[in-house]
Amino acid sequence: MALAKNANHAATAPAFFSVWDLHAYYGESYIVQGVSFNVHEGEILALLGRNGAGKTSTLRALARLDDPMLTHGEIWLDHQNLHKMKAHEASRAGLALVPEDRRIIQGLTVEENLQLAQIAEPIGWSLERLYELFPRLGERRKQEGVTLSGGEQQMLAIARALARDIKVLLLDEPYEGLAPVIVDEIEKTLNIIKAQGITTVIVEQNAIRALKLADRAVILDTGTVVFDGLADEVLNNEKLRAEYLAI
Amino acid sequence: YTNAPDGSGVTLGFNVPQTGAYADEGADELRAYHLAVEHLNGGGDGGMLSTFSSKTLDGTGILGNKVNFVTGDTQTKSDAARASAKSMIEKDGAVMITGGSSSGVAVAVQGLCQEAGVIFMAGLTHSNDTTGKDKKANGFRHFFNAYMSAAALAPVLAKLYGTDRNVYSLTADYTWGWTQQESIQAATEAMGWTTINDVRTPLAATDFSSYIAPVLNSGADVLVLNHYGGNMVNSLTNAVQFGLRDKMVNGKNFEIVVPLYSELMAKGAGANIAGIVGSQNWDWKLENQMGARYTGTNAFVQSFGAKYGFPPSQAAQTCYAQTLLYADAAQRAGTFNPCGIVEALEGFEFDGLGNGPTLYRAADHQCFKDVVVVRGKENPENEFDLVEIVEVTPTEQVTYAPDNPMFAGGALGQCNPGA
Amino acid sequence: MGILEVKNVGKRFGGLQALGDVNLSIAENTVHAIIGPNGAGKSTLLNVLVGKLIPDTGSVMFDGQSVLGRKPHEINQMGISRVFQTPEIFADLTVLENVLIPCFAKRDGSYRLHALETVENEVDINEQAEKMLLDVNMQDKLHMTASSLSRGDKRRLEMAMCLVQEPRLLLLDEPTAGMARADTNNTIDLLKEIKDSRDITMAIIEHDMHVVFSLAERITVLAQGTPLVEDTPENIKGHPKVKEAYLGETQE
Amino acid sequence: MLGLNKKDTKFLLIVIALTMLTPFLTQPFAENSGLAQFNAGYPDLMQRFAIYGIFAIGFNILFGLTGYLSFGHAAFLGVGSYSAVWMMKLLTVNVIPGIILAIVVSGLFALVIGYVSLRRSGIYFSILTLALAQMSFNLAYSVLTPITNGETGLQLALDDPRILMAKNTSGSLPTTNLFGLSMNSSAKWEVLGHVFTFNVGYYFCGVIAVIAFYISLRIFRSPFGLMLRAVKTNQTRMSYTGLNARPYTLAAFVISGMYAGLAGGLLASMDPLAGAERMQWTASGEVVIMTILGGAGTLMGPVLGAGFIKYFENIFSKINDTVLHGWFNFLPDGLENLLVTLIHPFVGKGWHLTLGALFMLVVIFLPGGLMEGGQRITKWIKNKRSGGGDPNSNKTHAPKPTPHVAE
Amino acid sequence: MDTLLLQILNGLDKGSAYALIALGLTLIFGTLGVVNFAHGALFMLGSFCAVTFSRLLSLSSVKLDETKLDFLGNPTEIKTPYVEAWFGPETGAAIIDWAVPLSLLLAIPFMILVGFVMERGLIKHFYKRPHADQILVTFGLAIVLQEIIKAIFGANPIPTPAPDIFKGSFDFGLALGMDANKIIYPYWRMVYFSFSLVVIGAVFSFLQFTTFGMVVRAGMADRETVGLLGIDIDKRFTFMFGIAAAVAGVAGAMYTPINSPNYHMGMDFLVLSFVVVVVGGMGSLPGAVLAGFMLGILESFASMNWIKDIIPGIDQIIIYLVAIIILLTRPRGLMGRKGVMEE
Ligand SMILES: Nc1ncnc2c1ncn2[C@@H]1O[C@H](COP(=O)(O)OP(=O)(O)OP(=O)(O)O)[C@@H](O)[C@H]1O
Ligand SMILES: Nc1ncnc2c1ncn2[C@@H]1O[C@H](COP(=O)(O)OP(=O)(O)OP(=O)(O)O)[C@@H](O)[C@H]1O
Ligand SMILES: CC(C)C[C@H](N)C(=O)O
Ligand SMILES: [Mg+2]
Ligand SMILES: [Mg+2]
Repeated sequence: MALAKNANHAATAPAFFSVWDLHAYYGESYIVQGVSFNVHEGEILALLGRNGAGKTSTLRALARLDDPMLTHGEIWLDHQNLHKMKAHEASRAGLALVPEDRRIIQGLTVEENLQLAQIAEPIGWSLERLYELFPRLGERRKQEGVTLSGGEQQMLAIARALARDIKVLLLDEPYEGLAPVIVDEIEKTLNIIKAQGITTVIVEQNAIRALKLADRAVILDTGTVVFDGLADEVLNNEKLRAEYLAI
Repeated sequence: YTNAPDGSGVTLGFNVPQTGAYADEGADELRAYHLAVEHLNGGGDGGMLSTFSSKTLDGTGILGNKVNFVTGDTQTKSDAARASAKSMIEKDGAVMITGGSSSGVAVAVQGLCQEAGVIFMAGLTHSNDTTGKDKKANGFRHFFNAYMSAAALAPVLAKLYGTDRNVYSLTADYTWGWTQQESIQAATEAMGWTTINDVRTPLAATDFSSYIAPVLNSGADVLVLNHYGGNMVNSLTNAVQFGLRDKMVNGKNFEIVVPLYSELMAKGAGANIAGIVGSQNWDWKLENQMGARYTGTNAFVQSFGAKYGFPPSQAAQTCYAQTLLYADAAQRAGTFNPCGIVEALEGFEFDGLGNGPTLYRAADHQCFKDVVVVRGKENPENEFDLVEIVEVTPTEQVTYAPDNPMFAGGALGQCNPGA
Repeated sequence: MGILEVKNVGKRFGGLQALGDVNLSIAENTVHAIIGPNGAGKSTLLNVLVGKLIPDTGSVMFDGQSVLGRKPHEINQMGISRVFQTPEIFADLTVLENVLIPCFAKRDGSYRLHALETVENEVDINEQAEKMLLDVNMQDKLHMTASSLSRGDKRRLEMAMCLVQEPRLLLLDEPTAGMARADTNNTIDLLKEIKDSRDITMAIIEHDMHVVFSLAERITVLAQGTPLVEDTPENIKGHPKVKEAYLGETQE
Repeated sequence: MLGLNKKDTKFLLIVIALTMLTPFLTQPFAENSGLAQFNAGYPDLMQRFAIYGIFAIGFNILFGLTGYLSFGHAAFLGVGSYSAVWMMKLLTVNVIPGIILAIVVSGLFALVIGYVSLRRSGIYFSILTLALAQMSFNLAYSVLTPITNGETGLQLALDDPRILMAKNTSGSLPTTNLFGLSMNSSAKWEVLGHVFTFNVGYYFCGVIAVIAFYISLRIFRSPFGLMLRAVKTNQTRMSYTGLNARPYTLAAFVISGMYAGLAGGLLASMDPLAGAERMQWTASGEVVIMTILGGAGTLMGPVLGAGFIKYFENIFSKINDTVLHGWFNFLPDGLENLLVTLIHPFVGKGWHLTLGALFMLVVIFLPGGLMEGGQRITKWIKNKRSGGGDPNSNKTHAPKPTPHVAE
Repeated sequence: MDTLLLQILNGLDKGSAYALIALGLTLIFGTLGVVNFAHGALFMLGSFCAVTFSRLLSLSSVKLDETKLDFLGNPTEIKTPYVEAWFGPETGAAIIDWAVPLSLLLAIPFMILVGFVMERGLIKHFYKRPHADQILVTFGLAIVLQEIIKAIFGANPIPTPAPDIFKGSFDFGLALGMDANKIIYPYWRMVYFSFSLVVIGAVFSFLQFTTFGMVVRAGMADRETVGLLGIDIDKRFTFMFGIAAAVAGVAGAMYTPINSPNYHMGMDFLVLSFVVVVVGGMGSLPGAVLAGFMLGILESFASMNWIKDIIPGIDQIIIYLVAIIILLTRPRGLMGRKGVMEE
């Protein structure tokens, strides 16, 4: 699908968050096979694709985790080159990932999970403010994080990202397992975050919702970008929706 | 017979601990073996060859065969020692195995040699069992044993500390410890002491404080430590730490006795051994201090000291002597056949190997000779001068009948020449 | 009398009443959905059913027998299988082996010392497993290590492991969460087909209303540890309380 | 053949061939060459290769498959040895009854210890097994001396009853045998300066080792083996799949305990002595290390690991300075002495140092143990032969399928 | 009564050694999750810091005395330690006398360095590897360290006495109004006990009153996520290793007057320290300390004569027996946390 593969690449001035030609491997498995996109400050980008398309792998590579290993490519965030950094350095540079399996830390209470995010500079929202946003977490602050219900864990994972002062938020399936009312809540939160100028990349199986929220969309298939354009374009393009998203 | 030399040389197996707690002792044994081989092959200054009462050895090897040797590591474990000895016999063709630094190992390897049909010349082994219930026709022990230590010590102890004493003893909980304790109890009780308690301590113990703490409270005025090696170093150090030696009990000075001494232990225990009495098989100062009866001592000390820079330990002396004795026996027997050697050694009387006149008794293959009673020096002049000789107990006093109950059970069996 | 009868079940965690007083009856050969806000106690209820938790009060009868006090493997052998909210699979084994194990468990019971047989030679069981994997569309991943599957695939694998046991009661805790739409639809079809082709009762927890309304014959809404309403899907959809507590405004 | 597929049959045949040819393989150097020191083809060591191979294979059934790390397996080896020696003292020096008793007693002992320690998992299990084994060791060393003969170890004696045998009057001990075939009898074959020893005891152990290997191969390929691997990866899922993990792990524990007992019985049959050190934690640690060193969870790995360690223990510890000088005496004196000084710390009394350093090197560079080393070499050779494929040729967007377990 | 008190006292100082070793071990093993078979070797290295330090202090200038001959007939050497030459014989002798406590000056920085190097150079690569691999590599390291010490210092124990003023023992019995010699207790052991309390207190307060402990625990549970939160967990792990090595080291250095150090003393303590940590419960510092003291005291009780008369050999197995009983009744030891090293 030649559809404007690098459409916005040539587009405007150097983007705020720009990813260029990423290649990444799990051991010998070649999973991310040349992914590029640009996001402007304060934009929401939806990163979509089938199961196994490589969305999670792309996010993990962006967050500079060890697996998959990035063998080639550049990641620029606000003039800093993340591709040379380790995960903790990338985090300090203003990048946050809410991982797909939430990764609440065993043995730590809800509050400790949040405090942990506020040890390294730069620090974002205060605990009070986070509890205001997610009152359920406030009620359960002394409970061990991993015994929370699935949805509560998801809230905690997002809260933990906001506890840091971030420029880019990477969300891996944030709506998964959440009650529709909560999804509404989170969507509102994401809009608040956006209003504060934070840039967001969201991976979501609930494509319609994600596309409605997002400004732009990138679709991945077998590790490569097959579409890059405006979110509305996807919503309006039946063929594209059918072929890659089955919606 | 097994591993008959083919004329080009004869191989001896030196099986000593090279790893583990006794590695230093093993290293000293090896030094002595090296020296013995050198002397047998006509190298060096000849060492005790010239003082040895039997004059068959002339520096041309044994029966015209150049002496070769292989070394192995017993790890002070019966299993490993046997494996090592087996490889010497099966792979290297050794006709004699010697060495070791514990009775468990000695008994195990002696048994092996008996079955394989080679001679075993024990190194350090002090348990009564080695030439008692576990004696074997193919095995010989030059070192003294627990009974002899006790027999030698008892009169000296009586002289030093009187005949009215109450003993508390700590005993390492294994074969050697038990025979040592049994022997010393019998010997001291015979001269009037009473044993008020004997406590078995685990061999693996490193801190003996909980065994030592109750001693003062028990009414005892002598503590006997039937410990060896690391056990002894630690228990003695602990006892001194608790200040036992500064105490008065029953109106007498509290005393500590360590029946079996060794140079390396003395070194390990440092200043703690000052004034503590024990026995030794031999001491390098013997000839100088006790006269020409112990001829050979100086020759050996010179020879060893010149080569290595420090005086030999009793372990070294025993191993050196055992090698010469074997060589001489072969020479006299005119064969390496174990049965010939056994015949030549049984009842063999000799002198000039540093211990004074000595007998290899036919009934149990145990050597009988004088026993040295020593005491830790208060102010050692140098690092080699750790003990002083208190007395030498003559052979007669330490000799026992072959059927002494402490040595009963087991049979020598017949010499086994193997294949 | 339903095949599963839950009576007055309550469970506390410290100061939190996770399950208040739950009464639930599931009729044989129906699909029963349990929905409710996050933290309502849905997973806790399933945990009680499979023996992972012991309730403080109440009773649970499956097919006339109590499940309380039985070990998880005994409960499974009674015919209850469960798909977990976070996939529980044999991560170090291959996809095929993951499915072989429940096949053996079904045939041989909870323990058998079959040390001198050979897995390869168990033709029936291999066929059964491969057929199952074909049904969930994973036939080309048979020899991959399960841990290297993507998340959606892990869920499908776990579902295959449960289905291949042909349980009488299948408990599904958010089976399609994180699944791509296409696979969600496939899963719905698969579950429908299974429901139609054999005797099986299903209890399904799901936040995806599309799945719930496509499959469920009855729905229980749980909130704060107690059932709010139980009704048919049509009635639930319009129920104002449910809307407020759970469904919210926007619906696709 | 024998219920194995083609590949495994081939594998088994290779193992049989290796076992039978061991007297040649371990004796690569001519008798008079300086390297003869490195020959390992004498009966005792070959027997040990086979016996410790069995021990490690058995251990691997527990550890490699279920992941339960027992730190007390030497206790079973020790119990096996004691049983066998007692059999030889009481009944006959024919090895069969001794070995059978060894297997039975150690199996029962493993049943008890396993039953207790398998109530816990992970490190708690390891420490339970360690504690139970250390207790056995300490008691065998002291209080149980009437049964174990303490530190010296249990040996045969002339006056043992041996009721199934004629009264011994020869004054020497009977040798262990298999219906009259003495374990220590050997045939030697001299050819081209090489001496090869074919020892009855070795072949006896070898045949048993092959059988033990075959059984373990069958277990690995069996549904039972699959269940054991399931235990290792996810016990929760296992119980929700209707399987009771306890009997599976207990069975694995008992089977591997019986392997250990068999090894102990064989040790005693080759050399009728049973020492308490065989039960010490260091001995248990040794089999753990053999297994990891060779490659836990692989079939051949543990055997390789066992051979590796026993080889070092017996060959490297015997290299002394005299031997070193012998090797290098063709060099000028200065160089000779330099080389000897350099090598000296690593051989003879320094053999532990070499072993320790090698442990580190192997785990650091070969995470899968020696087996991985072997695989890398094979792969490298294959690659070379196929003209070296382009490493980037793998463009598929999919994880690699895993090879079948335990190749 | 007095024997009981006596054995409690004995147990306390044996316990303090166990507790200190277990404390260091649990930082690495219970907290970082690395099965460190080299921990005993670290303890041993600490001891040899004391040996080395006292040897350094005794470095001497050598003069030959022609009037006295040694056993080979060579002139004897007369040695004067440099410290005595520099500080005068009295102060010099006092410094040498205080070698063991002073050796902490060497032991602490040296052991921290050893910890750093060990973690950076070796352990770092093993966090993700199976425990079995960790065992093998650290066991290999322990052997290597041990053999190096053996090559330098030999296999024999090396006497390393306490300062003179701590020689002898204090008579508690007398102080409590009993007869003399009822309850005596060596001074140095009191020093060791107090020292261990100080070290334990210091480590506790460091981990308790800073977030350090929490971060490391989190890092052990999930390194990746902690990294995502901007924390450089590697550095903290290294630091933790340094502390653990230092704790082991000072425990070893101060222990030398109690038992002369030798190269394999680490192995002797190794098994025991693992037992102590596990009985205390994985991941729990108080558990390790509690278990250390408890096992120390029980071991002392078991060595009392009347108990040994009832159950022969009980002192040989008491620790293991207690460990088994505790592990069977309390699934995670005394105070263990859930999920730590249970698979
Ligand atoms: N640890 C791993 N090792 C090997 N392969 C992996 C690993 N993790 C993922 N993969 C493979 O990489 C591919 C992409 O996986 P990824 O998790 O990135 O997909 P995804 O787009 O996030 O899918 P999903 O929607 O199911 O979460 C898949 O084929 C998967 O099997
Ligand atoms: N082991 C536990 N200890 C303490 N509280 C717990 C424990 N397990 C669950 N809870 C609490 O019980 C409540 C119910 O949890 P449960 O997992 O059943 O919710 P759920 O209905 O499945 O929610 P979701 O849809 O988010 O998965 C939650 O508030 C949770 O925090
Ligand atoms: C080496 C000997 C003198 C003492 C030793 N412990 C023994 O068993 O005999
Ligand atoms: Mg994903
Ligand atoms: Mg849930």
